[in-house]
Formats: sequence, C-alpha cells, structure tokens
Amino acid sequence: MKSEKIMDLSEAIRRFVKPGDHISIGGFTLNRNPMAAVYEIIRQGIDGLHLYAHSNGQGVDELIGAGCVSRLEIAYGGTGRFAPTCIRFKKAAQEGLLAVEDYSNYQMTLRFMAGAMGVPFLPTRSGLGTDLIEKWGFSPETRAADPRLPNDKLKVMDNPFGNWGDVPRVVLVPAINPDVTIIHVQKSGPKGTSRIEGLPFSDVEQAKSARHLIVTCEKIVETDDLRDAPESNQIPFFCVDAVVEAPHGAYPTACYRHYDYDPVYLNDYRKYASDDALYADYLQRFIRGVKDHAGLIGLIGQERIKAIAADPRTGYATGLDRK
Amino acid sequence: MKSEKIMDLSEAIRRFVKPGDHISIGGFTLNRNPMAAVYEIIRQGIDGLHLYAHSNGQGVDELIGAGCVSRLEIAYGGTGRFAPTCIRFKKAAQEGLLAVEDYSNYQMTLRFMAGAMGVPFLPTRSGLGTDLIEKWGFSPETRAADPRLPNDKLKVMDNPFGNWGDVPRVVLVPAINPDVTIIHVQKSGPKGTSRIEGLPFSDVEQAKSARHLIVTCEKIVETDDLRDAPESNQIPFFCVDAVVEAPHGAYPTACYRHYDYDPVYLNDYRKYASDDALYADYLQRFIRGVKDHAGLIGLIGQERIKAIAADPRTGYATGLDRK
Amino acid sequence: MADYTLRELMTIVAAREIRDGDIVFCGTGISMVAAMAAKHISAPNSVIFFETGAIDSKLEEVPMAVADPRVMFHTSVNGSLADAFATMQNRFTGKKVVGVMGAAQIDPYGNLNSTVIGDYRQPRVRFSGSGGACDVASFVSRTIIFMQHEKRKFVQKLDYMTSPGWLDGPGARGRAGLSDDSGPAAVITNMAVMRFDSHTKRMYLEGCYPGISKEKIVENTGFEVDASHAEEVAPPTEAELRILRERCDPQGLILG
Amino acid sequence: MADYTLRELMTIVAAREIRDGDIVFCGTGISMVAAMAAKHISAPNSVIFFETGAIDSKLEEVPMAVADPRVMFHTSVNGSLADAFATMQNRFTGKKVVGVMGAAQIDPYGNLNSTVIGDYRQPRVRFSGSGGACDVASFVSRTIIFMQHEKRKFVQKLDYMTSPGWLDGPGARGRAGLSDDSGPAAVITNMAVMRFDSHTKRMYLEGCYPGISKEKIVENTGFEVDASHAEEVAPPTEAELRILRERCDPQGLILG
Repeated sequence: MKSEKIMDLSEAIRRFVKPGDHISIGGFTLNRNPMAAVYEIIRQGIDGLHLYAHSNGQGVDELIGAGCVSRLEIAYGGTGRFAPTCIRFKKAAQEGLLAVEDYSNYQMTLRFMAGAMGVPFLPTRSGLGTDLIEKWGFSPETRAADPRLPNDKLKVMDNPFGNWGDVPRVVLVPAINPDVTIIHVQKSGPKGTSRIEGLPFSDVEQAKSARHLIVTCEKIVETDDLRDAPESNQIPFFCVDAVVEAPHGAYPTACYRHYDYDPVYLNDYRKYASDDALYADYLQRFIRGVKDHAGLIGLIGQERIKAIAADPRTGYATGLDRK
Repeated sequence: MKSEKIMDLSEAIRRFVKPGDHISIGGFTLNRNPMAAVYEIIRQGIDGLHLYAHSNGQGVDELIGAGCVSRLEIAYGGTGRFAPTCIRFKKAAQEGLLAVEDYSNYQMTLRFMAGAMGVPFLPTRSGLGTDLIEKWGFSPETRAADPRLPNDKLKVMDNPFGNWGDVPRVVLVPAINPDVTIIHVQKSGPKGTSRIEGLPFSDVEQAKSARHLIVTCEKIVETDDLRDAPESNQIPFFCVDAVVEAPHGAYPTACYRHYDYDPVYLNDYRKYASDDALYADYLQRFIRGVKDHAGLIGLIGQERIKAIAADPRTGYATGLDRK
Repeated sequence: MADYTLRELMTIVAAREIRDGDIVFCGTGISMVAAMAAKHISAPNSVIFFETGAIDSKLEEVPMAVADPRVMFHTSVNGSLADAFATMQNRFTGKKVVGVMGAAQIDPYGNLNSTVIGDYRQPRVRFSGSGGACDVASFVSRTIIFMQHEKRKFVQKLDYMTSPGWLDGPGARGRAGLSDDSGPAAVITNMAVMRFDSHTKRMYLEGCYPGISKEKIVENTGFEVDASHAEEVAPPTEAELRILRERCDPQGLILG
Repeated sequence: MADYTLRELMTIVAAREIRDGDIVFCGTGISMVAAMAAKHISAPNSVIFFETGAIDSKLEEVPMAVADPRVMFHTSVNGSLADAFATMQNRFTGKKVVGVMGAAQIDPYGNLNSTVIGDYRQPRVRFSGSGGACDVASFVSRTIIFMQHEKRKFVQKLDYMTSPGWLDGPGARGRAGLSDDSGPAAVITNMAVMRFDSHTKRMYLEGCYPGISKEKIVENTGFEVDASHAEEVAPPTEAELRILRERCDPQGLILG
C-alpha cells in the first residue's frame, strides 16, 4: 500500500508537533489514548505544549510528567481506579508548574465540536451558577498574548428566543482548533479513512477540529476493507495528514477488541509517579531509554502482552487480574 | 419477542399522531421515508399537521397532497430527478393552501440537533445576508398563537467572542421539538434499539428531538443481533415509544441494502400528482383503498417488488431501469 | 441479622434510591455497583448509562473506569460523549435520568467541589476536576451524592463550586438558568443519609446507620444540620448482600 | 471536430473548473456528472461529496438524487447531514470545497433564487427551496453555478435571495458575516461562461460557446454585462466526450 500520508511515528511527530503547539489527544482515562505518540513526543523532548483535554487520563498525565506541557485546559485529570486524580498532573498543579483551566466534559466536547463545525461557540446549560464560569485559569495577559486563545473563557447569555426550550439562559463555550490532534484507532486506510471500534469518546470532534491530524492505528488496511462498511468509519481521509501504523499504540491503555489496559503497568506507574526520583527513573527506563514504542512493548514482554489480549467475544481480556 | 412497545402501525399512528400535531419524518427525497406511516396517516385522515422537513421529499409531498398538512417548515421540496420540485407541494404553496417557512438543509438539521441536545438554539454562518433570514413564512400572530413555535424565525448575532474562529457574526436557529417523529430503519430490537444502514441523513437528530418517537423497521430482530455490534446502532431503546415491523415500509422510496426506490411508482406518481382528478384517483386506489401497507405492496405485485430488490454487493438494484 | 461492611451498606442504601425505569448515570466505583445492584433488586427496568456514551452495557465484569472496555460490551448503542451528555440535557430523556456522583466537599445546599482546595490558581490540593459531574448536576432530574462524613468535607463554603446543587437556596437554580425542579435528592455518607428540605433546600439528617448516633453525625458535619427527624436506616438484607457479592462485584474490586 | 450536445459541452466546461484535490460538493443532474467527469479528466484526486453525507462514493451507476442509494456504496464514510455541512463550514476542510449548484434566478453578483417567483407568502411560482444550496454558498471557498441563459433568469433583482453570491458587491460578504475570500467563481449557461470581476464583483462574459454570438448572450441577460473581453470556449475533445458517454452516464440518464 502506498500513500504519501503513511509515515513512521517519529517523522509524523517531527513534522506536525512543534514546541509551543496547541495539541489535543484522543481517548478517555485508560482507554485508546495515543500512547505511542505521547511517548514519542516525550522522546523528542517537545515542550511548552498547550494541551486540550476532556478526560484523556493517562496520556495527559505522562505528557505533564515528562515536562512537555505548560498549559492545560481540562475537564478531568484521572485514570479511573488506578489514579482517581492523575498523580503528575496533581503534583504539577500544586507546585505551580502548570497553568490549568477547568471545564466540564461536555463543555470540552462542545468546544471541540464547535471547532469541527466551524462555529465560534456552542451553547449549553452546563455550569450555570458554578465556579467553572466564575474562575478562569488563564489571566487576561496570557489570553491576549496568544491569538490561539479566546479573550473570554466563556460567556453567559440570556436566551435570545425568550424561554424557548424552557431554557432562560445559556453558557456559550468557545471553539477549540488545535494545531494538531493525535488519535489512535483500530484501523486506517492508506489515505487516512479511519475506523474506531467501541466507544469513540470525543475523538471524532477532536480530529475534525484540528488544523493537522495524526492518526495512529493498530493496522493500516486496504481501502476496500474499510469501504465495505462505510457506516463504521468515522474519519474521512481528507481530514488526515499522517497515517502511522503503531501496533499496541494505545498501550498501556486499552484498545477495544484488540487489548485491554495493563493493570500491572498502571499500578507500577502509580508507584513511580508518586515519587520524583522513581518517576525520573521510569521515564529513562521505559520511555526515553527505548528507541520506539515497539521497544517499550519488547520491554514489557510477551507474557504480559498476551495476558491483556482481547477476548473476541467481549472485546476485553476476560478474567484479567486487575487488582 | 415481547415488548409493550411493539404494535401495529395503525395503533402506533392512532396513539401518537393527533390532528394539529407538530411532526417530523425521516429520510431524504427518495430514500428511507417512513412511507408506510405516511400512508397510514393519510388513511386515518389526520389533518392540520405542522410538518418539519429538511429535504424529506416523497413523504412530505404525499402528506401535503392528501391534505394532512396545514403548515410546513422546510429546506427543500423535491424528489431528485423524479420531481425537481415536489408537485403537490408546489401546487399547495401556489394556491395558498399551505403556509410555508423556508430554511436551509443545515439550518433544519441544526434545529433538530438543538432539540436533541436540549439547547434552545445552535449557531451557524449559513444564510447571512439572504432572504432566509429576512423573509418569514409565519406571521407573528401565527407564532404567538402556538406555544410550540418560537416568536422569532431566527436571530442574527455578533460573535460575543470578537472575531474568534474568524467568524464575526452568526445566525442562531431555534430548536425544534416535534410532538412526534417517525423514522423508518432497517432493524429494530423489541424495545426500540435501532440500526440505520447507509446514510442516516438527519434521522437520529429528528428522533432524539421528539417528544414521541415511532420507529418502523424492515424487521424486528432479537436484541442480541443488534447488541453484537453496538457501534452500528444509532437509536437507544429509551428514546422509542413504538416499534412497528413494516416490511417495505419505505416503499416507494429506497431502503439501503433492502430495496431501491421504484422508478415506475415515482414516474406514475408524477403523472397523477400533476392533475387533481388523477391525484384523487391515485389516493383512492393506492392509499385509502387498501387496508394497510401490505395491501399497497400487494397491489404493486411481486414482479416490481422483485425488480427493486437490493443487490447484496452494492445495496441497491443494480441495472434497474430508471428512465 | 446479616453481616455486612460499611461499603456494602452504602451501596445498598444508594441502590434503594434508584426507581424502576430510571436512566442511571453513574461514575466509577461504588456508584456503579449501586446502579448494578438496583437493576437486580428494585429497578429491573433501570438503565445504566455512562458519560462515555455506553448505554445499558452488559457488565459481566466490574469496570474500573467509565471508559473501561467492559462498558462497551453488548450495549444498546456505543455513542460518543456528545451523545451521552445530550441525552441528559435533552428535555425528554433528561427527565428520566438520575445521576450518582461523589465529591471532595459538599455545602449545605448540596453544591459540590471536586476541583481544588485552596486558591484556584495556586491550589493547596488539586483534585481531578469536574469530568461529567457539573454536566450531570446541571442537567438531570435528580442526583444522589456519595460523601465521606467529615467536618472538612461538609463545609459551610466550598473552596470551588464544581457542580451545582441547590446553589444558595430556594429559586436559585431557576435564577441561574437551571431547572428549579431538578437537583440533589440524597447524600449517602459513611454514617448517614441526608436529604434536602423541600422549602429551604438545606441539607437535613434523614437516617443514621445502625450504631451511629445523631450526635456523632452532627459533630462530623461542618455546618448546622437539622437532625430532629432522623431515624435508623434499615440494614441490607441477606438477599441484597447476596446480589452485591455474587452478581455485582464477585472479584471484590470495588467493595473488597 | 467531435459531435457533441449542448449538455455535454456544459458538463465538460464545468468539469474543467474543478482542480485536482478539490472536494466537490455537487447536487443532482448535470453537476454530478461534471464532478464525475473531472475525476477522470483533470482532477484525479478530487473527491465527490454529497450534502447527504456520502464521501467519495464509488458511482458505478448515476444517482438520480443526492440521497440515491447509489451514493452510499463504497464511500470513505457514510456520515450524516450534520457531518456533511460541518465539513463545509469547518475552517480547514471548508477551504478545499468547491460547490456546484443551479438556480431559477441569478443576479449580477451571483446571488441565487431557488425558492419563489412573486411574493414570498403568496408565490406565483414555488420552487424546491434552498436544500443545501444556501449552506454551500455561505461556507465554501468557491461555487460554480449552472444556469439557463434567459432574460427572466438573469435578473437585476431576485424575487427571493436563497443563496448568497457576492451580495451587493465588494466587501459585502464580509459585512454580512461571511468570508470575503469565498464566493461564486463561474456561471456556466447554455450559451456562455460568465465570471465575476475581482474588483466590482459583477458578472462579466468570459467565453461564448462555439456558434453563439456575444450579442445573443447580452440580449438574453437581464442586466448589463461586460462582454468586451469574451473569447470562444474550447469545445469538448473526443477523449472528454468518451469519458462522459462511457464512464459517467452510459445509460444517458442525465445527459441523454
């Protein structure tokens, strides 16, 4: 299969992710984060990133932990039971190493959706009366200095149609158009048509809102394999800039119908992340010390990789020890 | 299979469609219109309907032709090459028998989407500077008299985030919440989980915006048949009030992977629709004169029904004579 | 009487709040097990629904996050986040939804903080943030809140209001633009069940867990609370416990 | 020279407007065949895209409507209407889209009427209405317009403005809230190709079809039009005609 969009991950990250970029990543907590790409960003030492996240979880925490992120817009920094609050995120926020601005999951989703739709904002009732509206994470100076940030976090407006829809007032949340979005999917065609299996989260909106889109996938397949069931594809090829085959590209997070999250990795990560020295060691050993994602998977070893292989019936690793 | 939502079409229409209701139907021009339901509405003589349509085509024209519709909000009244402008719609509008208010396809889609999302409006740039904004079809008195209509057709507003998104100004289109939406799908489960194959058009937004939802389907299948691939389902069961098995329920419009549109019917329809006497005869013979949709299909006969059967490879009737 | 743990009691107390036909939005952990239990006990037609978009998952194993692949199996629809929150904000489906949630702080009106302790931009303690909590609390007909009963968590004034409860009292939700008919219904703690007065919208003590005195609860509540009508909460039955242990969390991942 | 029909000429003239890499939004009929032809002639990497949501359909047979099941076969994505229009309104993908459309009336600035003749509420003639035309004309980088060249169709003032062209001249789109960089690029009629002056935004005559005089075109245009620079339009080549007849519309459903 040939296509000028197919490239290896290091090239895709080098071409499309620059220091200081506004980026967003797909996935949710411990599922389908584009971890191969996250680790490659860490390996390339790209920093000063402005990261847009809803509840992206593991990928967010690792980018923050490795010092790649200087500003974060987020709804939720957690990885389920493995880290009810992401540890490096918590630490960075408490130590003032990270400027954080809070939204809700739906607000962030709507902001990506607005970006994808090409409208400057979308309305919701979420957050009326709360500090999500009152308290802003970024100062007016920060906003003014970066034309990629709106001057206002959000706006509350009376419903111009009176009480139409039984809604007297709405919050308008501004569109996000990241410089680059990175998502990990199950299958892509050579030109980028992509298929997500299981829950899509907000990946599709994130993908379509971005100026550039990198798609990593478990497998690049023939176009016909995807076009035989186009209702199952979500990303049209013309939205995609780079297609990267990255097997286990979401590891240690899950990829539905391919593999589960790795509870061993996530438990170890919690331990490492809780201590600065251990964390530096973790980064050196697992991320910076390997050439690429295949190197990490090799380090983990076949036994653990086999243990998380998805059961074809359920799509996850049935009976996996997850304590 | 048992479920209190499964009922025959005459019961579903009797229970959920009342004279004067605000209704919307799914499909697009000559595809997947809920024709069995449209014909049943005609048979039951339900009138005074306020119909919301984007480009729903055949179903809209037949409801208008049979005198069921008194007000119409619409983007496009046509059925492709068979009727670039729907004939009974054109006639009714020109004779002043029908109050019409025009929107664009995207505006109507956004209005259903707003209704589905539970927000009073959504923004777009579509229509700025045009008569879609300047000219309203319904008078302020009509609007004031029906609480189910907003006082304003739409609103133009300066972007409250400055020029954010390179958009200085937007049109806000008000949400639609029909009393009832009727869609026709390929498959439903006993409680209403539904799957649309091929293009979904705006059916999902229309379905979710409605107070009541009737789903007619080619076949009611076991829940497990749908839940084995939940990414392919669009309508959650809790949105559905009535599930009706209606084979060929979109006929004479198409139903992807089941049957094509019937060019003979649509050509004949054009001929009948162009003449009041012929049209009265058509209604009597094909619609009111048969007991139900199976009666109409019987009248059409196996030969024509076979001719439009979908080729499993393409999803339509390959090589069908469509002149 | 059956032997049970505190977490089991809390789960069953929450499960009893769920009515048949409810669409239950729940998060991870104990709230998910409560929703699972309710389906087996009193609300067979309730629907578990995750903010990640999974509707009516067949939960053969306990998910450890709302994005756990276990929630994606055998659902009615695997929708998007946008779909999930629209279902809650929708005028028709939203009325059927009950939300189950937790927080780091709660105030007398059931407003919640899950964002920071201390200054917002220089937090002393940073928590996960809203996630879908603010959305749920803004949209759905009623919410059930899990809390640890500690003075520093039941506070007169939140450090940050992440999710709206009854705001500052009667009519406040309506004035803010939310619905006056929706809001927090119950707070389930490790000591008690609290509810909100229908007139004042302030929290009061409805039920004490077996063996816990009113005084202890009042003492652990950082604001004044009416305890005058409190009764003892009925403990879980053996049948309820069996369902929890055998059908909801046999691996003890959440309750163990 | 090859023998060709007027409809074939119009189709080829339109196909030539499509550039490689364009995302072509087209409607039913001749515009669809033009887009199909362009893929075979000069723009192999152009993408046909229907407002119904079908992206890059494999058109083994000519669809007779944009919702024809033939557009659903072997696409990249079978999206919704919402997806399709968002692609056009999107800041990045919208810039790559060219729209091909028709209308009942056009004015000197390329504004279009496809709604009514006469009073809006009491129309003398009712047409189909906008469909996606207004959306396309509002959003995409450039539009190509098919028209019958008649005085009553090329009018100084539209009865109803369904789709925005250059509105009332330079800067008007920007003032209305649309993009000043996007708008109608060419009008392809049964006699000529018209374009819009880059300064005044008014329509002028660029090319006459073989055998049609400037005078005849001016006579059939209901407003003043600059014809001073018009040249003859190159007729379709044999290769172009073969593609049309053999690969685009072999049944003659549109061009026959």
